[in-house]
Amino acid sequence: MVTLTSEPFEPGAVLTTFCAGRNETGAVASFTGLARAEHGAALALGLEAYPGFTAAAIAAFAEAPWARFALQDYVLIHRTGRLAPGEAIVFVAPPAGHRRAAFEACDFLMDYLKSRAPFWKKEHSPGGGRWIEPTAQDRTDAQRWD
Amino acid sequence: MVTLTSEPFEPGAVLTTFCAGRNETGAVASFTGLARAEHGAALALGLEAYPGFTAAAIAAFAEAPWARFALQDYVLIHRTGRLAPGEAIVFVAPPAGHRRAAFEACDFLMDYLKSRAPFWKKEHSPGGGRWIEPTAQDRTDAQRWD
Amino acid sequence: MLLFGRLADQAGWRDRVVEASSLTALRDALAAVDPSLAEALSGPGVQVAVDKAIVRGETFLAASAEVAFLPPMSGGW
Amino acid sequence: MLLFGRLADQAGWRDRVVEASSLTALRDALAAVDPSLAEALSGPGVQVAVDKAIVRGETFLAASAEVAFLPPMSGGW
Repeated sequence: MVTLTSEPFEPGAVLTTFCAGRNETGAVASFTGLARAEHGAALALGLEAYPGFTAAAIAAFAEAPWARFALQDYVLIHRTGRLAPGEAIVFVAPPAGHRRAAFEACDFLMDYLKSRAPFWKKEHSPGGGRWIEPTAQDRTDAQRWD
Repeated sequence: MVTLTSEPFEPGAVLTTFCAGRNETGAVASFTGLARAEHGAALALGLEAYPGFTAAAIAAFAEAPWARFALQDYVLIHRTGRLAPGEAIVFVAPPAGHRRAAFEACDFLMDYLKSRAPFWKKEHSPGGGRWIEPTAQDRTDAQRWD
Repeated sequence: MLLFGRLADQAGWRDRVVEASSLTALRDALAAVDPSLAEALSGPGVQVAVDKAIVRGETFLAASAEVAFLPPMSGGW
Repeated sequence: MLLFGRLADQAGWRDRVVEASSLTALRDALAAVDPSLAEALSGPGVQVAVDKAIVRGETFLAASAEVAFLPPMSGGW
């Protein structure tokens, strides 16, 4: 289940809902990404998505971990719009019968989201705005899984 | 911060508190362990701790990831007593400037908690209670880090 | 047609209706009014989606087609 | 003295006051009343903590010492 939202969301509330009634899950790994202030260098983060395209592309990609890590299901929420430092950008929670699989699935999805998911990211600093493109490290991390 | 509690707790609420006001954290990995029903084979899980000993041993162990993964801090809550299927056993959240470090720290702590932390675990099944001792796989996982 | 990220900033707009029966015709129409934008739309890493599916090379466009120019994707968080 | 896990189940108690000036004296006192328990307390993997610190081998015990017998730890969740 992939959700994009332009409104702030609370990762803890998502985790609570996701864990409710899970009698056979055993393990839920999760990852929360938060916007950083960069000690004043970042005023805000702008995230642009293509409605109807971005969520579908993420969902199509997330099918792979299902098969690869025997996931039962997952939740993935991603913010769009303008985020203040400290606000949640992303929350991903893949449950798995065993913890190593849950961690690997989480790591796998985050590498993709970090480097290849169809967003356009703008950093707003005191000196102005700057569009970000993927770094060499991001591409290397994503290629670990190829 | 290591807490043992004999009362049920809500991992999502712990995550919410832990994320509040984090303007420079960037990444919070977390792991939630839930008691499994094992399709009826497990009625309850009994976890015995040694008050004043168990939490101190866990806290002493968790110092290592601090240095190894440059963690800023962490939260670790572990249930004791008798748990029903679906109840949270453990919640661990190590924040880290970068996600790979956060995942590795989480994995590191979970290996220890799974296999070496001073708890005594009893599985209550329809056939009676049985004390559990660490498996060979648990010891192998923990030794990955030595 | 839709523009995203730095392409939208460069153009000064993100959403506009343009009459064109093919991608080439669309690029030509843009070049006539904003040559530097048309150049940026052909720049390295810029992908084109028609009706939310990535296309490569030339394609004909239906009357109501939604064409989007996508600069290199940055990933999210 | 305190017993945990299967040792407590075997003994039928978890917490008892015993007079003894050393670990050896404590084990001897237990052996006099419950030989199979005393044997289990010396079994493989059983550790001894005095005042919440693991000790190995013989040790003298202060009057208020808390002695705990710890079977192999299972880990938690």
